[in-house]
Amino acid sequence: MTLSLLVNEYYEFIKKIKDELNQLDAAQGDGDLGNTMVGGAKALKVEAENTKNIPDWLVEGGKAFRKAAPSTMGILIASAMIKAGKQQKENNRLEWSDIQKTMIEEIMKRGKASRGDKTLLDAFIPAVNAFEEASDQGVSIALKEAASTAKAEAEKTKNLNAKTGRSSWMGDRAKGNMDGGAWLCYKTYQFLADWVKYEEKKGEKS
Amino acid sequence: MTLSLLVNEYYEFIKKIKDELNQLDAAQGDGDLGNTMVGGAKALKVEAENTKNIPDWLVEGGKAFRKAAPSTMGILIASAMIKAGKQQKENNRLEWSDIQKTMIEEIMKRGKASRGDKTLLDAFIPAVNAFEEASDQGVSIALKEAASTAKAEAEKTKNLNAKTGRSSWMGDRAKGNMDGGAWLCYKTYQFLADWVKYEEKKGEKS
Amino acid sequence: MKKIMNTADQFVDEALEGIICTHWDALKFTQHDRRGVVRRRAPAKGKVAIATGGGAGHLPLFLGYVGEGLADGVSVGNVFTSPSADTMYEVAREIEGGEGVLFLYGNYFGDKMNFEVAKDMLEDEDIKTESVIISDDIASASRDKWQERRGVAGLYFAYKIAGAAAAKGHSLKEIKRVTEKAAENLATMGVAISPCTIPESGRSTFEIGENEMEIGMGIHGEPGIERDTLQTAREITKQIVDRLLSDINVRAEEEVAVLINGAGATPLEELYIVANETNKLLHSYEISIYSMKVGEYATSLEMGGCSISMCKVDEELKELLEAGAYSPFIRHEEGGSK
Amino acid sequence: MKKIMNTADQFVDEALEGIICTHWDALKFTQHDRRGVVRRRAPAKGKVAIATGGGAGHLPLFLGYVGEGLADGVSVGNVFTSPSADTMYEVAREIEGGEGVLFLYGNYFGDKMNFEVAKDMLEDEDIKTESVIISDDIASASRDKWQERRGVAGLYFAYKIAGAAAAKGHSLKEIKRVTEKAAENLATMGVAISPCTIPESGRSTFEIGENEMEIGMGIHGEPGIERDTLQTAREITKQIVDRLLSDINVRAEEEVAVLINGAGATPLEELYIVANETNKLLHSYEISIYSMKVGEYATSLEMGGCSISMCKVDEELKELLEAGAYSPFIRHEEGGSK
Ligand SMILES: Nc1ncnc2c1ncn2[C@@H]1O[C@H](COP(=O)(O)OP(=O)(O)O)[C@@H](O)[C@H]1O
Ligand SMILES: Nc1ncnc2c1ncn2[C@@H]1O[C@H](COP(=O)(O)OP(=O)(O)O)[C@@H](O)[C@H]1O
Ligand SMILES: [Mg+2]
Ligand SMILES: [Mg+2]
Ligand SMILES: [Mg+2]
Ligand SMILES: [Mg+2]
Repeated sequence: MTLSLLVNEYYEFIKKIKDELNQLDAAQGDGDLGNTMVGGAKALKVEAENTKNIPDWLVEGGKAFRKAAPSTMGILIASAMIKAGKQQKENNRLEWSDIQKTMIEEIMKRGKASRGDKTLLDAFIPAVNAFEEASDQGVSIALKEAASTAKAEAEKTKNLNAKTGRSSWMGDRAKGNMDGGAWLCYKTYQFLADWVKYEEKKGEKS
Repeated sequence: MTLSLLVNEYYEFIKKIKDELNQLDAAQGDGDLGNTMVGGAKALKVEAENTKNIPDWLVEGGKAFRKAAPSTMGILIASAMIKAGKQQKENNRLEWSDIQKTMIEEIMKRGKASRGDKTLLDAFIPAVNAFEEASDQGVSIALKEAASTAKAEAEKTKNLNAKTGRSSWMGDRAKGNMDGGAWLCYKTYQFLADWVKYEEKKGEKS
Repeated sequence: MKKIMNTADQFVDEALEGIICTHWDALKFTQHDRRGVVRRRAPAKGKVAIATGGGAGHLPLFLGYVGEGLADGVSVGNVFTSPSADTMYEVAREIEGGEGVLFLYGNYFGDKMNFEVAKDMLEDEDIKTESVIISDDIASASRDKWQERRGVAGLYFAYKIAGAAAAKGHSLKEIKRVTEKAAENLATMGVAISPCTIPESGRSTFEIGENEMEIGMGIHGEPGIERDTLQTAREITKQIVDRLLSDINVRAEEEVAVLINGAGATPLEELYIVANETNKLLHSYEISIYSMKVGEYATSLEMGGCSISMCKVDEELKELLEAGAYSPFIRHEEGGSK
Repeated sequence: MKKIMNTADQFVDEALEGIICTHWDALKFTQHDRRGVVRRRAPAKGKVAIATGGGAGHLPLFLGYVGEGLADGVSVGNVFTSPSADTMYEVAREIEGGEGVLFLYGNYFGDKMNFEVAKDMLEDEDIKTESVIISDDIASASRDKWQERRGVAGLYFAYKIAGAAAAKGHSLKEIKRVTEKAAENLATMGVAISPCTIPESGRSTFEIGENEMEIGMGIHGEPGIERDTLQTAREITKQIVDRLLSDINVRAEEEVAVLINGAGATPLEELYIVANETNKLLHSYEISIYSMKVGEYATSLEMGGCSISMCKVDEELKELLEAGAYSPFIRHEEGGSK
């Protein structure tokens, strides 16, 4: 099943960027963001093998992520996935744009942060906007746009003071460091864009 | 007073060999023999200023040594001094040969060690014998003989296994190291020999 | 990394197993989750249940505070990482005895969000919950933003007070009120001289020079307020105590409960040297010492350093601090202030 | 050398001052000597008085064992150095209550000779004394020469047993007999992974490679029996436990009291991992665990490592181990084996 393949690829991808994420987190947090994501992605992979559709996977995967890697990022991603999955189940349809927007809402509700606080939201919010704007050009282009926006915005977090999370205790000293969560957001969009492009190519060939 | 001058000199002398003693003790014990002797010699110096004769100084100095530096060497020297001092007071005469022999007896009684166990006794016992044998040639020569005997015997402790004290726990590994207490014994006789020689010279000159 | 352990993966699970096999008469795992530990006699019938939790590596925090006159259950995360909301939910379910659950923990984002998710899960089942979050590390934010501070060794006082109030049969609302009063009058600051290594990652929490110390460093190596050459116990104590007193606004004739906490590697001898300096300094300020605790209350594995905590006390807090408290790790005799 | 202290010279005196100002309700200095500490309610009227002593740097050893159901007084030396015979004499004089004094301490030459001199001084005043010297470190001599061994963490059991026997009003002779029985059935072995530094000299007790451990090392850095690459907690535990069991000759169905002791810097988490392995191993041998204590009982400042002690127990020893014991550092509830 495609979901299972995709999530498996994502797990492999996360393992490759684990050290990079740990290092970004170490500069202003506790250096475990990569570990969190490896643990979480592994749980997501297992759940993808056990669930039949995306909404179910969002809910069950979220729960599994939460158990496997309950750090700040872990509980935020998990809560966001569960919320988005439940909503999709209720609505009985799969809407990528809604999923992303619900995730952002839930992350903001749980984490009480907003754009500019030096979190993954600084990349996620503009990325979703870019995705929306480009979505009439197809999911491949939309993801590409989201990724390049997320990248640019993640890099801009270097200039910010953290207002939440561990790094907020660093005060001015967090300045100059890029937020690991924002970078993870870029990396994830990039991964998805590459995957879709690759799938499309495979489709053209066959 | 001569005693006070002598003990003051001894204190200065001990400070100079402190590190050497610590190092010898460190190789097979706990490396504090030099500290013990500095603390003890300082106490002896203070008591020498406060007491009027050698037997009193032996008793009061021993007690002060015991309080100031109560390690193995400290309590042995202190007990030996107190015993010798009390005996001299009872006998009402000052007999260097007796003092040394009484000290050896008391050390053996307290420490339950004998010659060959790799302790200061390995230098002290033969040194006192040498002192005795040469004593008819005058105290200067007798001390010189004692010192050279103590030196040779201290060096021989390298070949011994320790049977008592901290170093006994080292088993075979103590072999090759010279016993610090035995070396201290040589150094002390050497110091006394030098002092007497210097005093004699002063005497000749004046 | 030098640790007496089997594998880093099993570090926390095996330590917990060791705790339960040693203290089986006082503690047990929750039924479905071996990261949850509750009092042997759970649920807490006829009284409010107190649940705590946090990352491993801080013993006796958090698990050591499960006992009579203290907390009823604890969720244990990986080293320096929040436990999961699911474990928190399990623990609360098992200790809850009809009077509601107080979540009492230190202010870290991961823990807070997980406890909030657990709260939502319990509310879905009509279990009443409240939270009190301890934020006593004055190095991490200024007094006007005290609720953003990190939670550190001052947690001791919060457990003691909430636990005593619960044991006396007070209501959830009342326990929350009095514990929050203590929380607001609580201040801690630490000094670190050597880091610890996290077993899972092999990473040192910080780097520090052979002759340096960092004042205000947190219990996971969070940056402090000043790095300096190592000072004397007297100077360190003065620096910390003066800041604590001004933070919680203690004046001559007022009364404080004091806690001198070792970070892990620091010998008790050194903690008592700090206790001695603290005692002399407070006397010189004519501030009364209601009680003085010295020992390891919130550690960071083998980190070197210590912290001083102070809680400004009134009659109400003193009455609760005097109550008996008994866990396999923490003991306070009924009636004693010591 | 990184220490939280004022001057090395004052290290011990200030630590003692801190202990007395913190625990003034339980402990006091002897009248003439601030290296002697006795129970507040000394002399020990109507019972045998127990005096102990040794070098500083091992807290809770030795001072921490002064309390109810434990020792009555202690003499404190410089770090890792014997106290003086004079202090021992002062302490004994102040605690002695007509039934004689038991000197109970660990087997080190300096301490032994000083205690013997103190004994002579007391006998001159017709105060009855006896000595029991604990020598439990099986790495330091073979079983046939067990009385030549060093005294280490097994002292815990000796204090507990002698203290309980004294509290029950037993005679000096009887206390000596039962404590010696425990001493003979006692075995300890440790492992060290990092040294400590002696404040007075700035000297490290030993050197050890980044990936090495030494099995059998003493609490002053005395050489052990084997230097090896760091092994797992399971392997270390098996090595130590097997040697202990054969040393005190414990077989299936027999019963032991166990103590897992931290050397100073080793986190409680790691001690409980060792406790877990010990528990599993003894179960696999079908040896009963009468009691299991885990924590710091005899440290070496900030040394890294731990030791395991075992005491083979019979009904008589168990009854004494079950008695209550209460000091500011050590607590054992009446009736409990834990
Ligand atoms: N309140 C918040 N809202 C949204 N994201 C946050 C918040 N706090 C932190 N983050 C994100 O979480 C990342 C750190 O995640 P993680 O390493 O799991 O946290 P921790 O180890 O502190 O629990 C940060 O880089 C940031 O992007
Ligand atoms: N039983 C003994 N009898 C005589 N001398 C001894 C005995 N044990 C040790 N010594 C001497 O004491 C010296 C060590 O003294 P010191 O450093 O004060 O001991 P420690 O530090 O072990 O208490 C040894 O080098 C040895 O010469
Ligand atoms: Mg992190
Ligand atoms: Mg020595
Ligand atoms: Mg974390
Ligand atoms: Mg010594």
